[in-house]
Amino acid sequence: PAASEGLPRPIAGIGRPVTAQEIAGWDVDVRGDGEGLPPGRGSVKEGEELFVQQCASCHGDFGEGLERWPALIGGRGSLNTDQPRRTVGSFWPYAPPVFDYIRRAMPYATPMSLSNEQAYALTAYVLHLNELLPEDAELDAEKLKSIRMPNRDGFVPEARPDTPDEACMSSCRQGRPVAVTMDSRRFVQPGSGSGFSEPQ
Amino acid sequence: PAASEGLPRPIAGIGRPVTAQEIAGWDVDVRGDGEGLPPGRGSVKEGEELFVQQCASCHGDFGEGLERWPALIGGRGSLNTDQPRRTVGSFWPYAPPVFDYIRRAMPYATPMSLSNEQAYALTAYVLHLNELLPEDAELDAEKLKSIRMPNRDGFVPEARPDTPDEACMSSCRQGRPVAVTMDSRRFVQPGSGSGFSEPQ
Amino acid sequence: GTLGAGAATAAEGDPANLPPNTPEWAKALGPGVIEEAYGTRSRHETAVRRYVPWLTQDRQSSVSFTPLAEMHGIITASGLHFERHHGGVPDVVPADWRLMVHGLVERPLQFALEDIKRLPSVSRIHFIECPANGGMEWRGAQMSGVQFTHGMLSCSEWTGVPLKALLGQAGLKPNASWLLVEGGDASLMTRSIPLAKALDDVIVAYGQNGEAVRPQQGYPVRLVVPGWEGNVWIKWLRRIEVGDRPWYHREETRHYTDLMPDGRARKFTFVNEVNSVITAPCPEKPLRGKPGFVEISGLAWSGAGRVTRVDVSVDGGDNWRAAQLQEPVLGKALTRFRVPWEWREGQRAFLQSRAMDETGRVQPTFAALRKARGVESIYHKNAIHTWLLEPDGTVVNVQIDA
Amino acid sequence: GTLGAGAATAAEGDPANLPPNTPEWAKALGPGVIEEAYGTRSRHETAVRRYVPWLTQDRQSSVSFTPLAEMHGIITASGLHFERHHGGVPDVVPADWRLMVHGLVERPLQFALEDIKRLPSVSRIHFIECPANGGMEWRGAQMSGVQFTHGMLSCSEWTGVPLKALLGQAGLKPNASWLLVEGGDASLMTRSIPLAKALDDVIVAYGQNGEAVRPQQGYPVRLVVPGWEGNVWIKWLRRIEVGDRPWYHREETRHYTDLMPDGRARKFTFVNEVNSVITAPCPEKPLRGKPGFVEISGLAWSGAGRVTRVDVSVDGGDNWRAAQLQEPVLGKALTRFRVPWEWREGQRAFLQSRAMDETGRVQPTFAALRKARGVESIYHKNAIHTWLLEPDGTVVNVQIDA
Ligand code: HEC
Ligand code: HEC
Ligand SMILES: [Ca+2]
Ligand SMILES: [Ca+2]
Ligand SMILES: [Ca+2]
Ligand SMILES: [Ca+2]
Ligand SMILES: [Ca+2]
Ligand SMILES: [Ca+2]
Ligand SMILES: [Co+2]
Ligand SMILES: [Co+2]
Repeated sequence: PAASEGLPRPIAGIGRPVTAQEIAGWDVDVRGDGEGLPPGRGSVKEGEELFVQQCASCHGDFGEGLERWPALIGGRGSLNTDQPRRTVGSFWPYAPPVFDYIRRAMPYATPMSLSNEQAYALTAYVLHLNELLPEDAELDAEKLKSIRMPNRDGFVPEARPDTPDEACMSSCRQGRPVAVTMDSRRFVQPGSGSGFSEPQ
Repeated sequence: PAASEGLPRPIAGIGRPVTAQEIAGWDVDVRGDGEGLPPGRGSVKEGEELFVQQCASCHGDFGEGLERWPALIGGRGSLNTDQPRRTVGSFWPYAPPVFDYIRRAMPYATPMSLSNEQAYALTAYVLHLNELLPEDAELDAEKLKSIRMPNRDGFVPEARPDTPDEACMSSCRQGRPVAVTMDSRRFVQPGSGSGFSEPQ
Repeated sequence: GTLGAGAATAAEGDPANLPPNTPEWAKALGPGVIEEAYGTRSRHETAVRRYVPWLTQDRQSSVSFTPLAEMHGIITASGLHFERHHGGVPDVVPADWRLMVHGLVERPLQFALEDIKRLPSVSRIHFIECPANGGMEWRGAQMSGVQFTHGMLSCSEWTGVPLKALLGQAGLKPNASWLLVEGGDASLMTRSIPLAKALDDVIVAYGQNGEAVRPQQGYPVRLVVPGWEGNVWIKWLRRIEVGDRPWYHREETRHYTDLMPDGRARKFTFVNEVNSVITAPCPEKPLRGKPGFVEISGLAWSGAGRVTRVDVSVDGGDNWRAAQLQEPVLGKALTRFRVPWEWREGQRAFLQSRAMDETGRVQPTFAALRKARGVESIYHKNAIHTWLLEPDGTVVNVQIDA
Repeated sequence: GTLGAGAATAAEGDPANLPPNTPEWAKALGPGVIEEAYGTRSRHETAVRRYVPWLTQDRQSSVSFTPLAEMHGIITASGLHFERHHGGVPDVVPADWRLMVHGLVERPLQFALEDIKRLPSVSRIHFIECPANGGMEWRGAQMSGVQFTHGMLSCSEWTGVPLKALLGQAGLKPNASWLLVEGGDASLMTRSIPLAKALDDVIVAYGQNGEAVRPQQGYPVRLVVPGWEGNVWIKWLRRIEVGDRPWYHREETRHYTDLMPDGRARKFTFVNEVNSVITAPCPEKPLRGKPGFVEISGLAWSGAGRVTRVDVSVDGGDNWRAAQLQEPVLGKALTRFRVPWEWREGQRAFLQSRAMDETGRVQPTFAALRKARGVESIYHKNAIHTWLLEPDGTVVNVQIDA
C-alpha cells in the first residue's frame, strides 16, 4: 500500500494493543463531516438552560461574549471589512466541530464534564443563537451533519509564495527619504513596557 | 612583530587603561623562576608559629596531613613506585610557586589574608619541613629562587600520541574468550551507588 | 565600559571589589559542589518571560514571550522558552501518560513512556515559532520591544522518536493520508497534519536541551514539527488518529487560518516562512553613551530549510550588507547573524535585517506583505522589521514606508 | 511497555488516568503563563548531579558528576552540568566584575562586563571534560555507573568574545608566547596557556545555552578552551597576563601532570584525546524484562577535532559494527551515536564503544593505555569502556582483558 511505503518495519514488543473500549474513551473527536458524532440528542431549550448555568458567565446570555471572553455570535458579513469578527456563525465552516469543541474543551474550567446529550443541547443552543436552528429544534448526529454553515465556502488552500523574492542591495530607495509610518512611542515607551512577568 | 600577526585591530573605546597601581593589587602571581616575588622576608621560626596557628589544623603540625587534607611532606623516592606520593618535597619542580600558592590560596578558608612577610615565613617553614631549609634560615626572593627542588628535572614534555591507532573489525580476539579482570560489584552495586546528591 | 574610550563604566561597581583591591569572593570559600544538585542561574540574572495582559482574558489560554534580547547563540534557555497554552499547563504524571495510535492503522496501539524511549531515537536542533508571532504589528508598530514583536520564538535540541517509527509500529492502511494529533491538556488541543509531513521529519519528543521536555513545552511528550507553525507541535501529546482527510477542527478553522481582504481565509498554512530580526541593538538593548563600534546581531530562521543569507541595512533599506552567519547553519533552526558597524556621532539610523533561505525565498517588506494579504490575517507576519536608533542611543519600534 | 509484546508496563499507572478514562489533567485548567516567569523542570524529574564523598575532604574543593544516563542529544542541561571547584562557587557581582589584561602587551587594559559584551562575539557548541574524568578506573573498575566513570563531561553552546579579540585590544609585545589565566574565586586558580591556542579558538564566554554562564560554570565570565582539559577553562576569569614562558604553577605541576611508571611526569598534556562511552544501556539504565530490540546509544568526543566514526561491540571487542552518528557532527563537541541491536534470550554481553577522530586517532584499549602510561597518571584516561550486560538485564561496570 502506497501510504506504508518506506515505513519502518515494526519492532516486536514495543507498544501494547489497545482495545476498542479503550479507544472509545479517548476517541472523542468529531470531524468536519460529522464522522465521530455519538448517538444521542438534545434540544435548543435544554441547551438554553445549560448555557445559562454553565456558559453565560463568560460568553453572555446570548453568546455575545462578556469582557474579553470570546463571543459566539455575530460578525456575519464582516469578514471582508476592516473589522472582521470570527464567530461560530460568521466563520466556522462546519457545524459538527462545534459539538467537538464544546465536548472536549468546555465549560472552560471543567472540560470533558458534559454528557453527549448535554453537548448536543448546547451545540443546538449555540447554533440557535446564530439563527441556524429554530427555537424548538432538537439536534442529533444526522441533523448536525445536515446544517450548512454560512461560511462553508470561506476557506481556500494555502497560496504562498505570494511575495516577491527581491533583494536589492544598494540605492534601493532611489533617493526617497525614509518616512516613519508608525512609531510605537504613541503607545509605549521603548524597553519592556508592553508586558509583565507578574500576573496583572 | 610575529606574536601580533593576525591579531584583530583594536576597536576604539572598548576597555579602560589600567594603572600600574591597579595591576599591582591583582598581579599576585609568582612564576617558577621566581619572577613576581615581592620584597620582604620571613624565617622558618616565624613560619612555624604561623603554621601551628593557621595551617596545622588541616595539614598537621609537621605537614603530614590530617584526615584527607593534603600532606605537605613525604613521598620522596616514591614517584616510580606503585604508591607514588606527590608533595611539595617529592614532586613540586620549583620553589617560588610554593610562595605563590600559599599567598593566593591559603589558609584555605581565608585566602589572600597573609602579608608577604607571613607568606615568606610559611614558605620557609614548609620547605624546612621538607628538609630543604635549615631550622634557622630566613627566606627572601633571592634565597627562594636559589632553592633547587628534588624533582626539578621530573617533568617531561607531552608525549602523545602514544597508543596505537588500531581498529580491527572482526574476530579481533582470535578465539580468546573474554576474561573479566575487575568487576565493580566487588565495591558497589550497579546504579548510582557510588555517590550522593546530599552532603554526607 | 561605554562607547567612549577611557570613559567610566555605566555601572561603576563597588570599589572594594575593584582593582587594586581583592574582591570579597576571592577571600572566602563559596558553597561547594551539589549545593544545588539541580542548578539554577545566578541570582543576579533577571531575564524573564513576560505576558501582555490585554491580549487575553486570562493566563490559562494565553501566551508569554521569550526575552530574545537576553539570548546568546541559537539555543534558548529552557526556563525562558515562550509559552502558549489553551488551558494552562497540565501536571502529567509520567507513569500515567499514554499515547494512543489508532484509526486507519493495521494495529491500534498504546505506548507508555518507556515504550517510546525504547524505540530508535533522533536529536535535532529546531526552532519553534507561534504563527501569531508579531501578529499585533500587522496594522502598525505598537509593541515596546523585541520580546513582544518576535518573542513567540525559541530554539532547542529536541530528542525523541521519529513519528514515522511509531506509524511503523502500528502499520498504515492504504487510504491513510491525514493524522489528527491531540494533546492531553484541558483543551484537548487538536490539529490535522498531512501524512507526508508525518513521514518526513516529525519527531515525538521527550527530550529538550539534554533533559526531559519542560512542563510548559509539553512534558512528558510533545510533537516536533520542524519548520511548521507552533500550534501543530502538539504538547502533552496523547493521541494520534490516522484518517483519510483533515478534521477541520476549531484550531484549524476558527484559528490558524489566514483571513484575506476578500473575506476568504487560507487554510493549512503550515510553514513559517523565512524571517529575521535584529536583537542587538533593540529597544531593550539601547546604545548608551558615545558613538563608535557596534556589533549588530540577530536571529534568522526559515521553516522551509536553511537560511542562506542575511542582509542588514542601517538606512531603512536603501543599502544592504551581508552579515556573517554563525556556523553551524542548521535547517529549520535559528541562525545567529552578526555584522560590525560604526555608529557615527549624532547619527539617526533605521536598522533592518532581511533573510533568505535555501528555497530562494526572501523576507518581504511590510508593504509587499500587506499588498498580498492585507492586515487581518493575524498569522505568518514575516516582514522586514525596523528599529529606529535615535541619536541618544534609544531604540524604537517603528514602521516605515516599505 | 516492557521487552515483551503485550506485557503490562513496569509502572502500571493509575487506572483513573488511563484509557478509556479521561486523565485528571484533561478535566481541569492548569496554571497559566508566567506562573513560572523563569521556568524549571517537571516535579517528576529526578536526575541530579552527585558527588563521591571519599574522593575529597570537603565539598568546596571537590567534584560533582553529570548524570549522563539521563541525557538526551548532545546539549547538557545547564542544571546538571558537572562541577569542579577549588574553593567553592563565588557569588560574583556582575557590576563589580573586571577582567585585567596585562604583561607583555602594548596597552594594559581592564574590561567591565559590558565592554566584553560590546566586542565581536561568537557562539560554539563544545564539550568540556575534566582530564581526571574516569581517573578512578586506572587500576580497575570500581564505580557503580556512567555518572561516575564518565560524568565529568558536559557540552554546551558557549557565547563570548574570541580571546584573540581581547588580545587585539591590548596588543602583544614581540616576545609574547604564553598566557597566565587566573580565576577570581577563593583559590585564584591559575593555568598557563600557549599563545598559539589563545589565538586559535579560545573564547572568553559569558553565554551558556542561551543565557548567562551559570555560577557553577564561572559566572559571569569563563574561558572556553575547545578540546583542552577542563582545568584550563578558567572560571570566574579575572586576569590574563601575557608572558614569554609558562608559570609552572601548582595546578600545572602538582596536579594536571601525568605521572609515568619511570617516576617522571608529562607536563602540559592539554588535549583530551578521542573517547566514547555507551550511556544506554548502562548500570543506571539496565534492561528489564524480556530480550528483544535495544537501541545502544552513547556519546563520543575528541579534543582534536571531529569524531569520524564510532564502532560498537557486544562481545567484548571481538566484532564491531559502525554506529550511526547524529548530525550535525561538530568539532570538539559531543557526538551522539546509536546502533540497533537484538538482545537474545539469556545472552550475556560485553558492550563497548570505540571512537575515531579526524586526525586518525583511535580510542585505545585499557591494555594499550596502561602499556603506554602505567596506572598512576590520573588524567586523560580514554580507554575503551566495558559494560557487562547480565542475562537478567543488569548492567555492570567491569574491565576485561583488553
Ligand atoms: C470561564 C469562562 C468560560 C466558560 C464558563 C465557558 N467558556 Fe467557552 N470559551 C472560553 C474561552 C477562554 C474560550 C477560548 C479558548 C481558547 O481559545 O483557548 C472559549 C471558547 C468557546 C467556543 C469557541 C468559540 C470560537 O469561535 O472559537 C465555544 C463554542 C464555547 N466556548 C462554548 C462554550 C459553552 C457551550 C460553554 C458552557 C458549556 C462554555 N463555552 C463555557 C471561556 C469559557
Ligand atoms: C581548612 C583546611 C586548610 C587549612 C587551614 C590550610 N590548608 Fe593548605 N590546603 C588545604 C586544601 C583543601 C588544599 C588543596 C586545595 C585544592 O587542591 O583545591 C591545600 C593545599 C595546600 C598546599 C599545596 C599542597 C600540594 O602539594 O598541592 C600548600 C603548600 C598548603 N595548602 C599550605 C597551607 C598553609 C601554609 C596554610 C596556612 C597558612 C594552609 N595550607 C592552611 C586545606 C587547608
Ligand atoms: Ca476519531
Ligand atoms: Ca605576574
Ligand atoms: Ca562589597
Ligand atoms: Ca518595527
Ligand atoms: Ca489519580
Ligand atoms: Ca568498565
Ligand atoms: Co498558518
Ligand atoms: Co593534562
